[in-house]
Amino acid sequence: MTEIFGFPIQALMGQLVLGLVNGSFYAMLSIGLSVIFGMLNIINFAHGAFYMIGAFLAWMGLYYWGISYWWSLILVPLAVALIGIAVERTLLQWIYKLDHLYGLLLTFGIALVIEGMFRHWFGVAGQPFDVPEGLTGGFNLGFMFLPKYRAWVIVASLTVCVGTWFIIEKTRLGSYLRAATENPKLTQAFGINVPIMVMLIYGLGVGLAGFAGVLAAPVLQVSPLMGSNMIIVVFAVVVIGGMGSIVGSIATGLMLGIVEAIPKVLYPEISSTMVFIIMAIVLLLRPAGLFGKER
Amino acid sequence: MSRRIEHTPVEYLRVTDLHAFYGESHVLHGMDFVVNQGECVSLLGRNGAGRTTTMRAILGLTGRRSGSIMLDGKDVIRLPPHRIARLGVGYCPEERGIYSSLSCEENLLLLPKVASGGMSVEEIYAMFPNLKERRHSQGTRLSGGEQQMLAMARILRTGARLLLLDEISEGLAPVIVEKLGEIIRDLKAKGYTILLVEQNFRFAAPLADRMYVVEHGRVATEIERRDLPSKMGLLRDYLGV
Amino acid sequence: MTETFLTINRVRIVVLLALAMAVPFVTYPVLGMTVLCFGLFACSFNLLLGYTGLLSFGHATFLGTAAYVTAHALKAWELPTLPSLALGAGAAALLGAVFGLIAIRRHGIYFAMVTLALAQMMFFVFLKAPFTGGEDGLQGVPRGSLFGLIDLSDDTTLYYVVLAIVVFGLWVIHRAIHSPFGEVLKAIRENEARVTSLGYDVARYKLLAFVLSAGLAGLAGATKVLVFKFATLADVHWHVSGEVVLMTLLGGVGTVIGPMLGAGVVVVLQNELADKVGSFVTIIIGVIFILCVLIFRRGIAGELNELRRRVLGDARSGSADGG
Amino acid sequence: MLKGSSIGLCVGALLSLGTAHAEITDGVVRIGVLNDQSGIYAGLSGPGSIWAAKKAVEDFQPEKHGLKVEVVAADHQNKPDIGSSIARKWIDVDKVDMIVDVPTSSVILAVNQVVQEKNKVMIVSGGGTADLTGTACTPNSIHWTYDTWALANATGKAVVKTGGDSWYFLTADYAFGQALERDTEAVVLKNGGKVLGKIRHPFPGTDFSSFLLQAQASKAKVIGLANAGGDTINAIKQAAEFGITQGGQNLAGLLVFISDVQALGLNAAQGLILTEAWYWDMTDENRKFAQAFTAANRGAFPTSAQAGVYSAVTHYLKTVATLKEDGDGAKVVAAMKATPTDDPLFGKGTIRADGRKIHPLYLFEVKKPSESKGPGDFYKLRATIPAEEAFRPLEDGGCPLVKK
Repeated sequence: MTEIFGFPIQALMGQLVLGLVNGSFYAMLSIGLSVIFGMLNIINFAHGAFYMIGAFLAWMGLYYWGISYWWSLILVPLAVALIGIAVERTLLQWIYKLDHLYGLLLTFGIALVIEGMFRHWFGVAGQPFDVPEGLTGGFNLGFMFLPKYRAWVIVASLTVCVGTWFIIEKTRLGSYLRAATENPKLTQAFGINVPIMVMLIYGLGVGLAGFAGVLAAPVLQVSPLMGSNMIIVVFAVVVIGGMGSIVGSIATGLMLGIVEAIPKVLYPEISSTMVFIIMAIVLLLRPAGLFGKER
Repeated sequence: MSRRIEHTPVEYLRVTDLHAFYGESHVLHGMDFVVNQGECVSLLGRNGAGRTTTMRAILGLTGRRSGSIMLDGKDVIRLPPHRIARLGVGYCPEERGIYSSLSCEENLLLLPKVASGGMSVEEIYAMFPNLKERRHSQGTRLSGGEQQMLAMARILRTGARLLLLDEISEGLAPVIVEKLGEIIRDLKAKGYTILLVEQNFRFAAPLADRMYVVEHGRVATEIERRDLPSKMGLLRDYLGV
Repeated sequence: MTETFLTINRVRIVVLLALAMAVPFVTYPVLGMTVLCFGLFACSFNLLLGYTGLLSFGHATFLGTAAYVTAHALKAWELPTLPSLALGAGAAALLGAVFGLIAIRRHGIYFAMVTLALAQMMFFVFLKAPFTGGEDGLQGVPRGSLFGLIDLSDDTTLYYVVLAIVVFGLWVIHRAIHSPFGEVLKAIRENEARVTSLGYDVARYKLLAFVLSAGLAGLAGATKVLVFKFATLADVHWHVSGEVVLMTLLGGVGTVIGPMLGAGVVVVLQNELADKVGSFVTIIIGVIFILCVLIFRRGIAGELNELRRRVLGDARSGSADGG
Repeated sequence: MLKGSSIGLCVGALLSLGTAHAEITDGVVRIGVLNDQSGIYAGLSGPGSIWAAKKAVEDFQPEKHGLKVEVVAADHQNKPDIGSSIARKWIDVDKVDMIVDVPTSSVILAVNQVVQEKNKVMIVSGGGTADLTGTACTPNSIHWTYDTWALANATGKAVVKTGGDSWYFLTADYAFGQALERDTEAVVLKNGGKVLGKIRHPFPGTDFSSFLLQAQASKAKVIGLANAGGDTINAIKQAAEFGITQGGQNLAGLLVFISDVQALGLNAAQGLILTEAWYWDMTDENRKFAQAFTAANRGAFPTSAQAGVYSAVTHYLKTVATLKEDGDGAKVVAAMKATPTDDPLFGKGTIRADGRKIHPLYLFEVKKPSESKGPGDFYKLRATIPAEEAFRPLEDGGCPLVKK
């Protein structure tokens, strides 16, 4: 009775907890992607690149300027948001009226350029980044050893996710954002400065990616390629959750992390393909994703 | 107050030689008209004549535009829509524009105040008790009439002095249409300047001080209210009613 | 549409063919063959994107599937060259039918995502399948000979064979888009609802277009095996699906010959820059992407069309959105 | 197979007919460094290998031998078709005589065909597929620094002998990962160890925690990482987080380079066991090379693959200078095989008939941060695998060049 498919329940529990950690990353990245899609009508392929920039800035902060991990957690997302805003002002704002395809291609190009520059400057081998003091070691949960840092990732990202949800769903600024997402032209005719909203949303979205990057730095290879490995999966999460749906992104991100954990025990080879299988099935059954409305 | 304005009309909105496009198609071909302060002016015309486009062009919501739009002495044709709105223009669009992702109250509170002198939320709820009852409902769950009231109510809160009302009576029950008429008369009395686009001639005629008949994207003729009885025949020809 | 420049009339065909025939005398034939293969691949992709309005984000699968099948047929079954090519293209078309049946009812970005998902699954299949050689690929595939007469091991000889295959592929595309079938496709791109209301079975037309496109992409992949003598996982990777979008966009979406030009630019850049700028290749390709989207949305062929239209003073329409 | 190689020979003969015998074609010896300059293998080969090749040419002082030598380089982006096209263009148009480095198995095998067909020379340093000296061996290729079989064998044998007799594998689900796993497992079993389990993870992977947890639960003494590059780095980083080493288990990296260790930092990498063919801090010559390398490569320390490029180019130039000929690749390779190698970095060695360069391998353990005396001081030597035991026995590879 303590086995499922021949695997001890305890091992499975451990996997589920770890899945939750991965899910937290998916959720944080997909929220940003999702709000950007909702507001800008752009599928932000450069999202992974901003995530990578976040991790790199954390490393650079520590290595060059002695900025601690904790300060990075605050400063880096702001810096990434500023970079994002600069990109939005100089490049993205010209293509809002065009088909989705162009936004996808433009941000794909931007991602290539950003990644290329980091490859050129820093090489691809990656940079060392240790788990911050105070978060080393771990908890013995009985069924598994949970590193403190992983626990921190869950807490931090859930806080950020819930915070983002709160801002968007429950505040006045959020009502502006929702209105501008639903009908940007009319909202602007009501006196709301939609172009600034758009800029802020892009900043917020990529800032979240930057935050995820800082969170990832101690556990993943800080390398220029880290973003492009991630982006396709996060993409799938957003599509499964329903484009533009915030709650959908959070829920799907977490859920997918957990669902992915199961094949990692049973048939590990397929674990990274799993997300696409789920995506195909979901799109066939619910074309607009689990939480989305077809537009 | 209204009497004083009647004697010395102060120009509030002047549209001169306004051309507007949607993508490749040229919709307005040189609109010319004036709305004076405190006046209620109606744009009449058949479907596709360019009345709604005129409103949207004033707010900068169409594609390319040319000509001039003087608002309270200032040319606004180069301004982005939100700056125009901030000069005191309230817009009630034909499709009502109630947001489904916002609750009734969020819809009401969405629009930023553009000037002092707007109605308070309490006053608005007093005027539209239905809205108060349903303030936590999702915007698009309201009935058609409620949505129309909400669309009206939210621009009254902002302090806008020029109201652009597009087909507000469309598809509503006669009782509600009557109620809307009262509201507009009330607003006029309060000194609001109103530009009204209406299909429903019976609704517009008693409210409007002057009317412009729009055809093929330009003003075909202007009719003062007092000339209305004598020009009904002409109007029928234009409107095809 | 935008086919005034490089419209297929006899004079231009002759000029273009003469240019293509001269390639082996100007540069080394393998580069020319690579351009031709990717060009056909991009043209097949454009049949979907440019003429039917469907963005497939998994087109590499058809290229790669055909490559694997052809390579296997040549190497393991020792089939003659032409049947092997046909087998590869046929397999791609078959897979296209399966993909199409699943994806065709979705629109826009969702269609792209379904094709991406299916392509990723196929990637997994090829990774695990015993006959593909994992990431090492199927190497050392013999080119064989044509009808047992013409030995294809010489690059220049092979170049003309590849040219013939690609011209055949382009001819198929040309016939398709100028047939009543093609007219319906274009109408679907413009306004699907209207085509449905006229009583056409839109899904069937889309499916046919998808199968045709997959088959031609497969033909390109199969031909590529002859050129390089191997088939590897790189051909089924989603990066290739992304590259073909770049080629098509760069060349001109919805133009007959544009994607070929785009493929030429991308392939030549990738090969020629590789030993000149080192790690800058990605940055340069990224910048081209950005410029394409921001400034040259019509692509090379589209911009040339526009230029020609301006020079000839034929300002029928189409200048407004630029100015 | 026979047909293919005879065609290759004919083409080669035709090519060499066109040029005069026993002379340097077009007067210049051209060396092409073909590798990954921006992708996952750029750290272990990349720009550092180009530098090493140029340094080898400089140190060789070609003018003293009456040679003119040029080095060209290209980024194959880990795509076989690009690698193959570049190789063809280099040989046909740019008159390149020898191609060196070439990481990524699929590119190696693709370029291998081209080089054989055109009868030039390929010396692989950055890549590891043992097939190059096995079923895919040609008279035109040499495998210089390491291969998957050698690393697997060295690490597996040495670790089992020092008490690490129960293994759990984390394997990249790719041919090279499977080869590493297969060869290590064979050696572990042969030496009396046992394998408690294995996991094939997708490539590339980012999250290894789940697999590490399973490895941890297996209680195996050694967790063998049969993967490379970013995967290995991520796995090691996360293993440190889960306290795998503190828990008494050892990590053995089956394909780890010093660039990976540098990327990890000693905090995360300490205790890792790995095999390398070369380490900078072993001889004065090595240290001198490393000093110049580090200064020219933004503080990176030379990997064994990069040192191997230096060594390979040196031996190639020596041979060409003696032969006074570079056009006939098979002839050059035959001469290289016939002459013992001797260079400042790899010392004395030989090249076998199957193209395998033979030298000792070293089993290292990554130091604790407290043991490290400065930048780059990463390894302590645990064992030396003598040259004669380091590589797959000649007769086991199945290379057609080797007569049974």
